[in-house]
Amino acid sequence: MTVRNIAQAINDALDLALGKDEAVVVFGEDVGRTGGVFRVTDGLREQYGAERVIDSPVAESGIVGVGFGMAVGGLRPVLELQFMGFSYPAYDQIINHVARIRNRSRHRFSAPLVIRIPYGGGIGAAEHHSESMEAIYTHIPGLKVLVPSTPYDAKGLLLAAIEDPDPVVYLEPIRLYRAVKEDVPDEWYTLPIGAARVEREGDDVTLITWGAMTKETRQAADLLADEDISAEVIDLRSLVPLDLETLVESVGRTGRAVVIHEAPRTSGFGGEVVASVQEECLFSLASPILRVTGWDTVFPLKRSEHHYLPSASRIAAAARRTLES
Amino acid sequence: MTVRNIAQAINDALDLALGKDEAVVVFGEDVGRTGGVFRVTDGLREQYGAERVIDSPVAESGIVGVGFGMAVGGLRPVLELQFMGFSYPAYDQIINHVARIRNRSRHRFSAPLVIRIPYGGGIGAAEHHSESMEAIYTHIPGLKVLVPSTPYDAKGLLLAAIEDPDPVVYLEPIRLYRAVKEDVPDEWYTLPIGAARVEREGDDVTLITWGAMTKETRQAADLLADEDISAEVIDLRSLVPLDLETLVESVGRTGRAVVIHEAPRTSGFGGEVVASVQEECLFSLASPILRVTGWDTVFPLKRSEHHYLPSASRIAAAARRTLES
Amino acid sequence: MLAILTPSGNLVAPSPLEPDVVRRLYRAMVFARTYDRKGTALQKQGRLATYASFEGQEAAQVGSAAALEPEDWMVASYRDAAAMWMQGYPLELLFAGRTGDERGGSPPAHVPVLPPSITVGGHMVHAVGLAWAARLRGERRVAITYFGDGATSEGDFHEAMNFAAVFNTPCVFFCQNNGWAISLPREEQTKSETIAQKAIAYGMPGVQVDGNDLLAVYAATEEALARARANEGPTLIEAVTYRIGPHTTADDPARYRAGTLTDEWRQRDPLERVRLFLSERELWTAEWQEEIEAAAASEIDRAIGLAEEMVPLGPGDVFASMYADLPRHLRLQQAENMAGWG
Amino acid sequence: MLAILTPSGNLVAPSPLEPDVVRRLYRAMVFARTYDRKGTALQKQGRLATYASFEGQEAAQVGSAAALEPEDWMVASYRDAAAMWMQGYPLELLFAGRTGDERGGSPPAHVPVLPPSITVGGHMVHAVGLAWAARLRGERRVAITYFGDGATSEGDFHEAMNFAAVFNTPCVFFCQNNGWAISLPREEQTKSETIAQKAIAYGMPGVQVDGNDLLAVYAATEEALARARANEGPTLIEAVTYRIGPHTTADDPARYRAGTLTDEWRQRDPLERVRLFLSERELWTAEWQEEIEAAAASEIDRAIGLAEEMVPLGPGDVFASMYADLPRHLRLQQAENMAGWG
Ligand SMILES: Cc1ncc(C[n+]2csc(CCOP(=O)(O)OP(=O)(O)O)c2C)c(N)n1
Ligand SMILES: Cc1ncc(C[n+]2csc(CCOP(=O)(O)OP(=O)(O)O)c2C)c(N)n1
Ligand SMILES: [Mg+2]
Ligand SMILES: [Mg+2]
Repeated sequence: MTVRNIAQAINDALDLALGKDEAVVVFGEDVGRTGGVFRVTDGLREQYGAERVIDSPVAESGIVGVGFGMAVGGLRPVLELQFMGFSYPAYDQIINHVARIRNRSRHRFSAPLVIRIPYGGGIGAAEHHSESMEAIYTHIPGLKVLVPSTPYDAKGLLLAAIEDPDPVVYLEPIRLYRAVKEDVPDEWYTLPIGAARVEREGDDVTLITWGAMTKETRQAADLLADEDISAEVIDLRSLVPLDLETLVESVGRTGRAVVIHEAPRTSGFGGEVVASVQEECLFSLASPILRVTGWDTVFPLKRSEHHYLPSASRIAAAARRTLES
Repeated sequence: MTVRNIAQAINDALDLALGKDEAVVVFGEDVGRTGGVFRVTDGLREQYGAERVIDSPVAESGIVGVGFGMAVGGLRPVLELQFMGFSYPAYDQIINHVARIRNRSRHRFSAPLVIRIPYGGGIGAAEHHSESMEAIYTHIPGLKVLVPSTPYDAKGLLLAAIEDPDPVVYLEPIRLYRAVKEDVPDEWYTLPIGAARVEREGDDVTLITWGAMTKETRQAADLLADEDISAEVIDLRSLVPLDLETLVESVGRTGRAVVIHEAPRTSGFGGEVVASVQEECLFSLASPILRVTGWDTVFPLKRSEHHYLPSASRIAAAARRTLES
Repeated sequence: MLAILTPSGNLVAPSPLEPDVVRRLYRAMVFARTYDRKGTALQKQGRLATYASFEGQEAAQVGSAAALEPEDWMVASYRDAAAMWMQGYPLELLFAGRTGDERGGSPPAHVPVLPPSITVGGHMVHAVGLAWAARLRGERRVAITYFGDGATSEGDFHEAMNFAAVFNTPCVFFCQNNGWAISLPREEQTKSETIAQKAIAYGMPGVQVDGNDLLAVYAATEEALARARANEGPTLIEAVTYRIGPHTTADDPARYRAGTLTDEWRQRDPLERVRLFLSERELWTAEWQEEIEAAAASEIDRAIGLAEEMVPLGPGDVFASMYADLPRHLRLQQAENMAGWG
Repeated sequence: MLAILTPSGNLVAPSPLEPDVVRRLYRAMVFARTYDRKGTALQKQGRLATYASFEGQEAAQVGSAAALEPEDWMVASYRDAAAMWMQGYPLELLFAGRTGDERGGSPPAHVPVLPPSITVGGHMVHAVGLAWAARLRGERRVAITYFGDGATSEGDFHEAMNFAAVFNTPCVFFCQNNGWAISLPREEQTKSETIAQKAIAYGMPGVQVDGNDLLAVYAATEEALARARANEGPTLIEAVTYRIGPHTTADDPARYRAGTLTDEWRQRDPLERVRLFLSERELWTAEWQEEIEAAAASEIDRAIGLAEEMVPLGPGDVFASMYADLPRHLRLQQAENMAGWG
């Protein structure tokens, strides 16, 4: 056990994977010499060499497309796209090739690779550095989409993703990289893909979220607790596949739910969660399922971030609203 | 008035727009000499010249990025991406530039352009030629997303899109191009953006759809009518902005709804519709809102298309299910 | 432009191949043409979905593929059936794909050929990754990728070329410049005088070759492969050829090009010059021609038969290859699809 | 490599500019450097968000922008504040953008400069479209786009270059090859010996110029602009320069490059050689230097003041520029945001 933050837990997972399996390579812009813009890959090039921890030219489609070829050819690439706002040039490769080769070839070929993408706002970064566009990845059949929010989950899910025979998009909440620390086992362990985590139990309302918004959601649960409202907090961890059973069990019990995400509301993943949950639990619902999300706007620059990011009080207000009916 | 199919109605709209406004240019792969792979731009190059109806090299990101520059520079480009499956290389330009320049520059610059994208399956085409990925465009703040399903709407919405001061993604249902004919006025007219059309009134259940699936949905309504079930059919026409009032009015009345789309289910636009409608109408709902959608799979090739595309009987079955509770 | 065999069948440089090998490759080209014409015919009968003819490009595909080792990776496009077949892709699977059956994309385990790319431009980077993986894994094999003149305009072409050169991956970029990208002529696709010179942008050698000259294509490819195998880096080859037929069976070339141009190119037919070469050496007779055409036709019929007799995929098969293990939501959807709707 | 003014201040070719103009541009470079150092300092004080220094690149930006007409379009990146300022972008808006205020992206109506591009590679195509629009609308203006060596690896660079050449759009591609893309050295960005030679792939002229040589940069840009204006097509200019500072204030160059390299480049400082040139001609004195530095500092302070005094945007402003007319759902969201939460 070592106390690690999320960045360190991911670094540790990559270190173990590179050490264990010669097929693993780490490939992306600035991942080598400088250890990544968030230092997540720090020290790996020194340890495993420039042949396996590879600094790429600035070309995201190329990173994913070449990584795809590597994976089909027998490697296990862990690719990094520097920010979600720069992942879009690779969208074509991801949807048209990475996610399809198994089906296109009826299992003859596959692309077991991981695409790591830092995402989310709240650090006062420049334009395009604060996006939360997970929904566009969850809509691609053939992918799995993971979003850890704790160091323990980050390591266990990344190792599971690397072991997984299919491509995984692995989203890293930027503003949590160094915000949470906890004891993380030093050895190899994996967490099941597709299992949500009940982060806090409660009876009155279910708060459903993932990634960076777990923090504000927990804070909202605290605010509610002060008013004797008992909120259950669920961290999805895996968006695809979605652990619908855990959600249905919880909402079936509480009869009230709020889904929280940082992405714009329209066609965000929250819509999927609401639609799936109401299908199973409609008659247990005492109130509409509400969404607290980013606005349908561009993520603002530093000075207006607080006007955009869902806050604990906004989440708590929505939870209270579900309790009004 | 002239009887036109959808392809002809679009051609007519482009013809009028090119004729009326010198700033309008049509730009895309094969739109000129050969009139587009669906012949939608047939004859326009002959009439307006190669300077305004422009055959592009094979480069989708370039088409949209250059089109963006044209629009900022004072033109009104109508861009064509040949199939939705080939629109992804342009996703970065669309989300990071087209949809953002107005906000980035606080109204100083804008990109009034239209991106036409044929979409949807059912014509036995090759891989990537049958996609319905409207959801990934509806999730981009700053865009409008339209999907006509009739010749009249196709013309009126396209002209509205060309007049619109903001960028519009205009999706053309491939298998309806020549499947529907109707009288279409010869003169310039526009339809409001953001208004759904109640295609058929009914009391028992609301069927909500758009684009190509309007056909199967109508057929389902016929099947239901045979069983004395009165289905209201709503064609959204505009996904963003969404005409929530019309939906809420209808579902509030029928208490039952099915959302139908061809795209994969997970994070499809259906989730958005369900989430928004239940928020407004929960207490009027007599049954969960169901979704009949494409599967969370790759759209299959010709011989298996019928195993994928939502059929009238599948839609009708879902509608019946909503009536069971 | 590298040329060895003139349209009249004369050598302007020594042949890189023994006459009997040329004879074997001629047979392969005849096979390819027979297959191609059959493809168009079958589509007209409604037995295939859209078909993309490669008539006129047989030397480019057969000559280049002939230079490969059996374990070399091939990443090609919708118009490259002859090259894929040369590298071991079963004919019946090529047909199956064209009928609209996913199993057409599943070659046997020993065939190192990816299913054909339908997107233009996106597949070249894959060859870079495959070549790279081979080198890292200590395999001797290299990768070749086939693409058209139109594909060179896509950003992914650029990224593929750049990555290949920067990382010195053992691969060969084989461009069939067939004059057209659907309706866009090569001259409007790019203003560079040749496609080959695009290699200069990446510090990579580029070579332009008469793509209708079997021997020149073979020689250029073989040299590029040798460089790749010796870890001397990638090469871009531009094979100048012509698409005699329509873009696909859904296309009408009369809308955008003069028939006279096509007629001119027919004079530079890739098969005829080899026939003259063989004939000169008494390695060709009309009887033999009939014989190989008949053999091709019957082998092709056999393959069509196999493709058409495949038991149709069922409603569950849409899901069957989406993941190694189907997640729960897909298992539920699969069950729902298999149950059907009254 | 085109060079006119050597590091020791000597002309190796005739100056394209009169000495008094050189003096004016020297003053602009001093201004730019003062601005740049202030930017870094302000960021360290927490008054700016991440700042991207362009120290060492002043000649490239000032020399090229000096060749523009006031109505020419400019499409530049996060590191091109000096060029943008030269073309009329108000200093206080450059600062405002850096504080994290959207209004920094909104230049006055007569300033034909787009807000800086933060994505690498995506903006060059915009210049192609702007140039094209200008031509179609019968305007005389042309477009210039600024980008780095790293940006040339993106697919969009390729598509921009290709479209520009094919459609002969009146624009200039101005690459500041500053040796690095964050931590990746130019040699690993691409294997082409020069960036300039990439133009060959598009049938476009490409010229390499000493990017620290104000006069050479001016001459090369002016010639390219003249070609564009005469409808003779686009040009690629590679200005060879060096990023003296870190990539941004968030970067630590010690992790990936030797300080000695940076020291070497300091010897080729773009300002010093012009100072020597002017001094030789008695157009420079230490007092004047002090005077222009002081004037720069006070103008820069004024601009910072303006930027920092801007009334902060409110909760409704997040929505205010999303569309020309806010659709209903955004009006509702805006109202909700303005109402706040207890
Ligand atoms: C990304 C993408 N854009 C557009 C298309 C539509 N399309 C199919 S083939 C083709 C032309 C390709 O030309 P070229 O690369 O020269 O190959 P050829 O067909 O001549 O063999 C186009 C534009 C596509 N398949 N993929
Ligand atoms: C599409 C995209 N990918 C990655 C990044 C992250 N990034 C910012 S600057 C940079 C390096 C760019 O290098 P270069 O083009 O040489 O410009 P310079 O910073 O040296 O001026 C990278 C990779 C980005 N901004 N956009
Ligand atoms: Mg071609
Ligand atoms: Mg640089």
